[in-house]
Amino acid sequence: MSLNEKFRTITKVKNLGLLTTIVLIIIGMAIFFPRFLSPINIEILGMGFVQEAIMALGMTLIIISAGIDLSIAGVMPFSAIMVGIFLNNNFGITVSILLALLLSALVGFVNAQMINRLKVHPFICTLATLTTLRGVNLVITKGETVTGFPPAFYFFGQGRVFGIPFPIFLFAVMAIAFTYLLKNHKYFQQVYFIGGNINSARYSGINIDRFIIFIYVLNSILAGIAGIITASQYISANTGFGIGIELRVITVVIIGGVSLSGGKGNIGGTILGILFLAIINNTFVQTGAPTYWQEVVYGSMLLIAVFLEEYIGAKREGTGVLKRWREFML
Amino acid sequence: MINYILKIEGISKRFFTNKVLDDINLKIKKGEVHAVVGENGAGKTTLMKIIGGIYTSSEGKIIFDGCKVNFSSPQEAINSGISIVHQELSLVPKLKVAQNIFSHREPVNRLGFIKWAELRYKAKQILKHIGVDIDPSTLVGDLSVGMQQIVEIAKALSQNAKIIIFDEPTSALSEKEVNLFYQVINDLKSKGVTIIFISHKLTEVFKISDKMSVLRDGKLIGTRKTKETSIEEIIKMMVGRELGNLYPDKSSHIGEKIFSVKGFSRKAKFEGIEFDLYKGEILGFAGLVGSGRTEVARSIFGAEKPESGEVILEGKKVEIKSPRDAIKNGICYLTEDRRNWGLFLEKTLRQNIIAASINKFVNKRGFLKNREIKEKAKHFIDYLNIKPADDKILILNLSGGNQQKTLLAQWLNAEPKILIADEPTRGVDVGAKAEIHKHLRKLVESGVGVIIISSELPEIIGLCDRIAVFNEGKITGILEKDATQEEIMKYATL
Amino acid sequence: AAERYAMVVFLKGSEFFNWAYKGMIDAAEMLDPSIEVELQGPSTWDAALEARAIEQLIAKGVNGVIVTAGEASALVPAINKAIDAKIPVITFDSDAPASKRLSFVGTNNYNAGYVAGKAISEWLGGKGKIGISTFPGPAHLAERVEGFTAALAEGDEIVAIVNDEGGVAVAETQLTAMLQANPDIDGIFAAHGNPGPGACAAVRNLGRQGKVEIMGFDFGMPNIELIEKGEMRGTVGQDPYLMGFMSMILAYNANHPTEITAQRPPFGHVPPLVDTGVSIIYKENIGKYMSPPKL
Amino acid sequence: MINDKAKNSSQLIMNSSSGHLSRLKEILDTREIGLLLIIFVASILLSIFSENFLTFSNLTSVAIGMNYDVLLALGMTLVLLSKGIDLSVGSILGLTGIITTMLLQAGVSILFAVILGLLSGTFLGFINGIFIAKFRINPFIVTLGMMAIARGLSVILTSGYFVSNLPEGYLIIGQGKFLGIPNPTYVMILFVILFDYLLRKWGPFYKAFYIGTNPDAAELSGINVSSIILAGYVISGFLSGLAAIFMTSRLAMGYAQFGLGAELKAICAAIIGGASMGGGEGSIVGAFLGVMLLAIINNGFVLLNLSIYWQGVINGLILVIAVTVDAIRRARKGKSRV
Ligand SMILES: Nc1ncnc2c1ncn2[C@@H]1O[C@H](COP(=O)(O)OP(=O)(O)OP(=O)(O)O)[C@@H](O)[C@H]1O
Ligand SMILES: Nc1ncnc2c1ncn2[C@@H]1O[C@H](COP(=O)(O)OP(=O)(O)OP(=O)(O)O)[C@@H](O)[C@H]1O
Ligand SMILES: [Mg+2]
Ligand SMILES: [Mg+2]
Repeated sequence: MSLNEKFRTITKVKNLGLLTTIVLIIIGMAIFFPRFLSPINIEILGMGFVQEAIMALGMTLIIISAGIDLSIAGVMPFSAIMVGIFLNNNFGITVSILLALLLSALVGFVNAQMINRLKVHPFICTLATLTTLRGVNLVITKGETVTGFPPAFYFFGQGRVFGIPFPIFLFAVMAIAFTYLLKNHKYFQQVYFIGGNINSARYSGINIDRFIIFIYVLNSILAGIAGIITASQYISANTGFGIGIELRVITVVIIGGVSLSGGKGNIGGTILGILFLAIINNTFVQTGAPTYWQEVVYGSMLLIAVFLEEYIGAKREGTGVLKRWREFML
Repeated sequence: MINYILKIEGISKRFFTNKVLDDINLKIKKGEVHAVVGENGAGKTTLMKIIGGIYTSSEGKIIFDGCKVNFSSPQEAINSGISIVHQELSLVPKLKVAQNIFSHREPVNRLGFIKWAELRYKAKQILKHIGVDIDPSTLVGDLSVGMQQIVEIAKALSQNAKIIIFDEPTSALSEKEVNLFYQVINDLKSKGVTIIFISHKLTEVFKISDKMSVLRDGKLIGTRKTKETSIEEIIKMMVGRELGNLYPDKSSHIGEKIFSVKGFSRKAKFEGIEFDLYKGEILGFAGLVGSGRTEVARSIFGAEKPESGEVILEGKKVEIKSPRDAIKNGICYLTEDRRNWGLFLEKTLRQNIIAASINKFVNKRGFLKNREIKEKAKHFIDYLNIKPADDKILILNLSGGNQQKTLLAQWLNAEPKILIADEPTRGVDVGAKAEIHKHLRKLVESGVGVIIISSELPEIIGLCDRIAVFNEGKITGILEKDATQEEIMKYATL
Repeated sequence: AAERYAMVVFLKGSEFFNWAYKGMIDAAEMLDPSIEVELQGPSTWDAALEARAIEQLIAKGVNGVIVTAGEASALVPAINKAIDAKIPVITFDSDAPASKRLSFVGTNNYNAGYVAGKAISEWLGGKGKIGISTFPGPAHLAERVEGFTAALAEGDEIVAIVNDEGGVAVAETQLTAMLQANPDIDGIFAAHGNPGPGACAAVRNLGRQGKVEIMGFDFGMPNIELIEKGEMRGTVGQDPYLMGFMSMILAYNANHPTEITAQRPPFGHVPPLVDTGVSIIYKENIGKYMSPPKL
Repeated sequence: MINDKAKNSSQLIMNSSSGHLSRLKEILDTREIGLLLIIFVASILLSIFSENFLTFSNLTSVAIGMNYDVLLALGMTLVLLSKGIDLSVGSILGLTGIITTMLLQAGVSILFAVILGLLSGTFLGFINGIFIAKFRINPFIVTLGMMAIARGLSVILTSGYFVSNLPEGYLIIGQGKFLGIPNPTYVMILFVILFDYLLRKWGPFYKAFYIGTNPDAAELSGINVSSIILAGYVISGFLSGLAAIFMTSRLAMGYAQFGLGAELKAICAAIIGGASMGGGEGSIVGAFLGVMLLAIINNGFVLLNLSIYWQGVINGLILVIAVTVDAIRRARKGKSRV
C-alpha cells in the first residue's frame, strides 16, 4: 500500500479531526499534569458532563431528523423541580420520578404536536416551550430552591453501581443501547429517512407525525432523567439549573458530525463531542490557567477541531466542490 | 362481469381555488397495462397521488379490489397493495441503495432489528432481476439521475404490490435501460400485476400498453384500446388538434468552428474527451446511463474540476473555474436534475426565470428592473406555454413538465453563446417538446452553439446534426446526421 | 510543594469578585509568598457549573477552596465532598449554610438589603414610593429584597418590581417603563450591581433628575461615577476585598492546626462566621473606591 | 398553436391578477400585516388598561429598548436568508463595546474610536464569514466558536471591570435627542428602511433569497454564493458593532457582559418577522415588527405591574400565538414548512 493510499484509508475514519484533537490534548495533559489521568479526575470529568451526555443521546436523533430541540434546557430544571415537589409531598421515590418523567414527556408531546400541526420549524416551536417552561419554573418555585429530599433519592445522582457512579453507568448503558438501536433497529432507522428526504420518508409509508412525537417525547424524557440526576446530585432543585445547556448539548452533537441539515450522523460522534467538551473544561481547572482565557481557548479549539474535520473530510470526499454547499449549511 | 381492480368514480381535486381534476371516471382491469397520457399539467400526477393516498380527493370515490377505499396516507395505500414510482425522484441520497429500496420494509428479526446481510442480498436480487449491476452498498447520492430512477423502480418492485403506478419512469433512462424496463413490465404483467403507466414518449406507450386514457385540463377525454387507435388520434385528443412535424428540419449549412474542447480528462470519470462545435449545428451527446455525458458537461461548465483539458471559445482559450466564469463567457449548462441543481422550488416562477440572469435585469446601480422582469416572465410563460400562467406561483406547485419548461426558460433567459442542455425535454409533453425543438433550432440559426444530451435516441437522431457517442467516459464515435439507432447503440456498448 | 488555594465564583469577570480575589492574593502573599492561588468559575450563572468547578478542584488536589455560592443548596454536596477530603472550604459573600463549610465571611444579604431599605426610607422621609430592579432566580437577590422590604417605614410603599434580566440595558428599558407607569415613584433600589446605571439612564430619559433617588448596589466604577455626578444618591457597599482577604486567612488557618484542638478537627481554628460589615457609600466617601485593583 | 394555447391560459391570467383588488389582497395577506395586526390589538388592549401606554415618552422608551435588538435582528435576517445563523452577535456587541470604550479611555478621539469600533465588529463578522463561506464550515459551529472567543476576549481585556469615564461628546451619540426622539432611533429607522428597500430591490441582496432556497442551484446559476454569504456575516458584524456603540454611549460604560443572550432574541424576532431557519425567506420590516411585538409585550408587563415571575410564561405563549397565526396564513397559501 503506497503512502498516499494509506493516508486515504486513514482519513476514511469518521471524526478524525476531532479524535486527533482529543488525543493530542490528552497526551499533552498526561505528560505535564499527571493527575489528569488519575481515576478520581476521570470520574469527575465524566460526572461533570453526564447531564449533557444523556441529553445529547436524544438530541442526536432529533438533529439527524433535521430537527432541533431547545426546550430541554427548560425540561431539565422542570423535572428536577417537579420531582422535588413530589418527594416533598411524600409521593414516594418511584412515583415521584415517574410523575416527573411523565410531565417531561408531556412537554415533548406538546413540542411534537406544534411541529406536526403548525408545520413550523422546530427551532421556533421549542424556543417557545423553552421560554414558557423557564417562566413556569419560576412561577412554581418563586425562584426559591426546592430541597429536603429523602436520602434514598441520593442514589440517582451519587450512588454507585459496580463501583461506577450511577449516572455514568446509566449513560453508558443508554449509549450502548442507542448506538446499537440507531444502527440496526428498523424503527430507529426511520430517523435517517425523515432527515434525509422527508418526501421519500412519507412516500415510503413512514408515519412521520408519529415518529416526530416519538423522538421529541424521548428527548424530553432524557432531559427529565438528566434533571432528576441533577436534583439528586445537588440534593436540590432550582430554576437556575441548565441555563445554556441546550447550546452545549447541540454543540457536542454537531461537533460529533451530525449535520444540522439532517440525515447523517451517529452516536459515536456525539460521545466524542462530549469528551471534547469535558476535556477542554477539565484541562483548564487542571492547569490552573487564567480562567478568563477558557472561553477563548474553547472557541478556538472548536474551530480548529471542525476545521480539521472538514479539511480531512474534503480530502475524503474528493473534488465534488459543489456537492458541499447544502451539507454545510443549516 | 368484468373484474375491475380499480374503479375511479367522479374524482375531482381542487388546490385552493384551482380545480385540477374534474369528475374523472376510469375503470382499470386486473392485469392490464393502462397508460395515462396528456399534456403537462393535465392532472396525471395528481390523479395518481390521489390513488396512492398522498392527496385526498375533493370529491368522488375510489373502489379498489371491490371495496371502497379512502387512503389518508401513503402507508395505507402501500399496505393495501398500491405502489408508486414517483415522477420526482424521492430517494434519500445519504443512504445506501439497499436501504432505499427497502425503506421501511427492511427484513427484520422478531425484535425489529434489521438483518443487514439479507437486506443486501434481497436488494441485489431485485437489481439483478431488472438487469442492472449496481452495488447495493453505494450511496444513492453518488448515483446519476438515471441510476437513481432504476433504484426507484426497484423500490416499487420490492413492495410486491397489486397495482404499480409508474409516473414517467423512463424519462431519465436510455435505450438499453428502457428495454430492460419493458421486460420488467412484461414480467409483472404475466404475474397478474396491474400497471398504470404515465409517459410522454408515445411510441413507448404504444409498445407496452393495453389501453390508454387521455387527460386534458383535468378532464378525462377518453379511453382507447391501444390496438384500435393511432398516435395521431391520441395526440389530437391530448392537444385538441393535429401536430405537424415532431422535429424541425436539420441545418442546411454548417459554419465555422465556434467552440471546442480538447483533452478533457478526470480520473475514473472520463478520459480524452475532444470535440468541436460548429456554427449552425446541434451536437448531440448519446450514451447509456452513466456513460459520463453529464460529468463532462458539468466539468466544461466549471461545476467540477477536470484534471486536464482546455476549452476554446470562438478561437480563444477560456479559463473556467466556476459556473460563474462559464456564464460570464456565455457558456450555459441546463442540468438534468432540475429539483436539486436547477430550480428554486420555494420561489416563484418569475424569480426562477431570472435566476441565471439577474445581472441582466438590474440597472447601473444594481436595482432590479421589475417591469422588465415581469414582461420577460410573461414572454416565457406564453412562449413555452407554462401552466398555470401565473408568474407568482411557487414552482413547487407546478407539474413536472412545467417545472422543466421553467428551467429551460431560466437558461434561455441567460442568452447563452453555448448552451449545453442535459435532457432538456425530460417530462415535457409532445406538443411542447416539438416547440422546444423548434426553438433550439432557431437558437442555433441565430448563431448560438447548442449541445444536447439526451437519452432518448429518437430525439437525438431527429434533432441533432452530429452525434457524439459516449461509452464509459470516452467518446467512441462521432456520427453524422443520418445515423441509425443501431449504429449509435453499437458505439455506445462497444 | 507549595500550597494552592482556589477561589470559585458563580460569575467570573465581575468587578466585585475581582476585589475579592485581589484580597485573597494579598492575604496569601502576606501569609506565605510561596502560596499559589487561582480563580475558577463559569461565565454564565448556573449553580451546577459552579459545583462542577469545585469537584474538579478536589480532583486536582488543591489545599483550600474559597467559594461564593451562586445557589445555596446546589453546592452542598460538592462542598461536603471537599470537607470530607480534608480540604477546607470557606464561603464568602453568599453562604451555603446547609453544607459542612467551615466558615462564612461576608455580609448577610438580608442585612445588606435592610441597610439599603433603612437609608432610602430616610431619604424619602418615610413616605417613599419605591421601585425595585431585580431578576427572579438567585436566592441572594430574594434575600436582599426581603431585607429591604422589612426595613421600610409604615408610610413607604413598594410600587413596582421589574425584571432586568440581570443586565444594564434591559434595566434601562424596564425602569423607564416603570417610571412611566408610576409617575409617583421617587426612589429606585437596584438590587444588584448592574441595574444602577440603567436606573440613572431611565431617569435621564424622562428628565426626572433630582426627583427620583437611586440606591445602587456594590461599588462598580459606573456606580461610583454616577454618585460623583450626583445622579445616584448612594450605593450599598459591602467589602469584597476584606471578604477575600479574611477567607484566605481562614482557609490557611484551617490547613494549619495548632496544638490546641479546634472545634472541627482535623482543621485548625476558624470562626463559623465573620461579618465584614455593610455601609452605604455616598459622594463624601467614594474616594477609596475610585481606583479598583488591577489584577 | 401558441395562439390557441394563449387563449387557454389567458383565462388563468385573468383569474390570478384581476387588477388592483388582488394586489391589495396580496399585500394584506403578508406576514407583516399579520404582525401589525397583532401589535395593533396588543396596543389597543394596553392603552385601555394603562393610560400611560400611548404617551409620547413611553413610546420613545419602547423605541430605545428596541434599538439594539432591531439592529441585531436585521443582521440576523440577512444571515438566516442565506441559510446560515449567527450566534455571535451578542458577544460581538460586547467585545466591540469594550474595544471602543477602551480606545476612548486611552485618549483616542471620538470619531476615530467609533470608526475603529465599527471596523472591529465588521472584522469579527468577516472572520465568521471567511470560515463559513470560504472554508464551508457549518455556521452554527463557527459562530458558536466566535461567540465564546469574543466574549472571552471582552472579559480578558477588561478583566471583568467596567470601562467607564467616557468623554461627554461620546455620550451624545446615544443619549442625544432630536425633536425629542433619541438619536439611535433615527438611525434604527433609517437602517430598517434602507435594508428593507435593498433587500427587495437591490440585485446583490436579492440574490441571497436564491442562495437560501437552493445554494447549489444558485451556484450553478452563476450567483457568487460565497461572496454573498460572506457579506451577510460582515453586515451582521457591523450592525452588532453599531449596536455596541449605541449601548455603551447610552449607558456611559463598556461592560464585558453586554449583549448576553441577545442572539436568541434576535433569532426569535427575525423568525417571527418572516425569516425561516431553512433559509431563503426573510423580511427586514418583519424582523423590525417582531422586535416591536416583543418590546410592546414587555412594556405592557411593566406598565400593568404584572408579577415578574409570569413574564417568561407570557412571552412563550405570545411566541406560540404569533407562530400559529402565521401557520394558518401559510397553510392558505400552500407553502410548506418554515
Ligand atoms: N401541491 C399543489 N398545489 C397547487 N397546485 C398544484 C399542486 N400540485 C399540482 N398542482 C397543479 O395541478 C395541475 C396538475 O398537475 P399535475 O402534476 O397533476 O400534472 P401532470 O399531468 O402530472 O403534468 P406533467 O406531465 O407535467 O407531470 C397543474 O396545473 C399544477 O400546477
Ligand atoms: N448535478 C449534479 N451534481 C453533482 N453530481 C452529479 C450531478 N448530476 C450527475 N452527477 C453525477 O454524475 C454522475 C453520473 O453522470 P454521468 O455523466 O456518469 O451519467 P450520464 O452519462 O449523464 O448518464 P445519466 O445522467 O443519464 O445517468 C454520477 O456520479 C452523479 O453523482
Ligand atoms: Mg406529472
Ligand atoms: Mg446525465
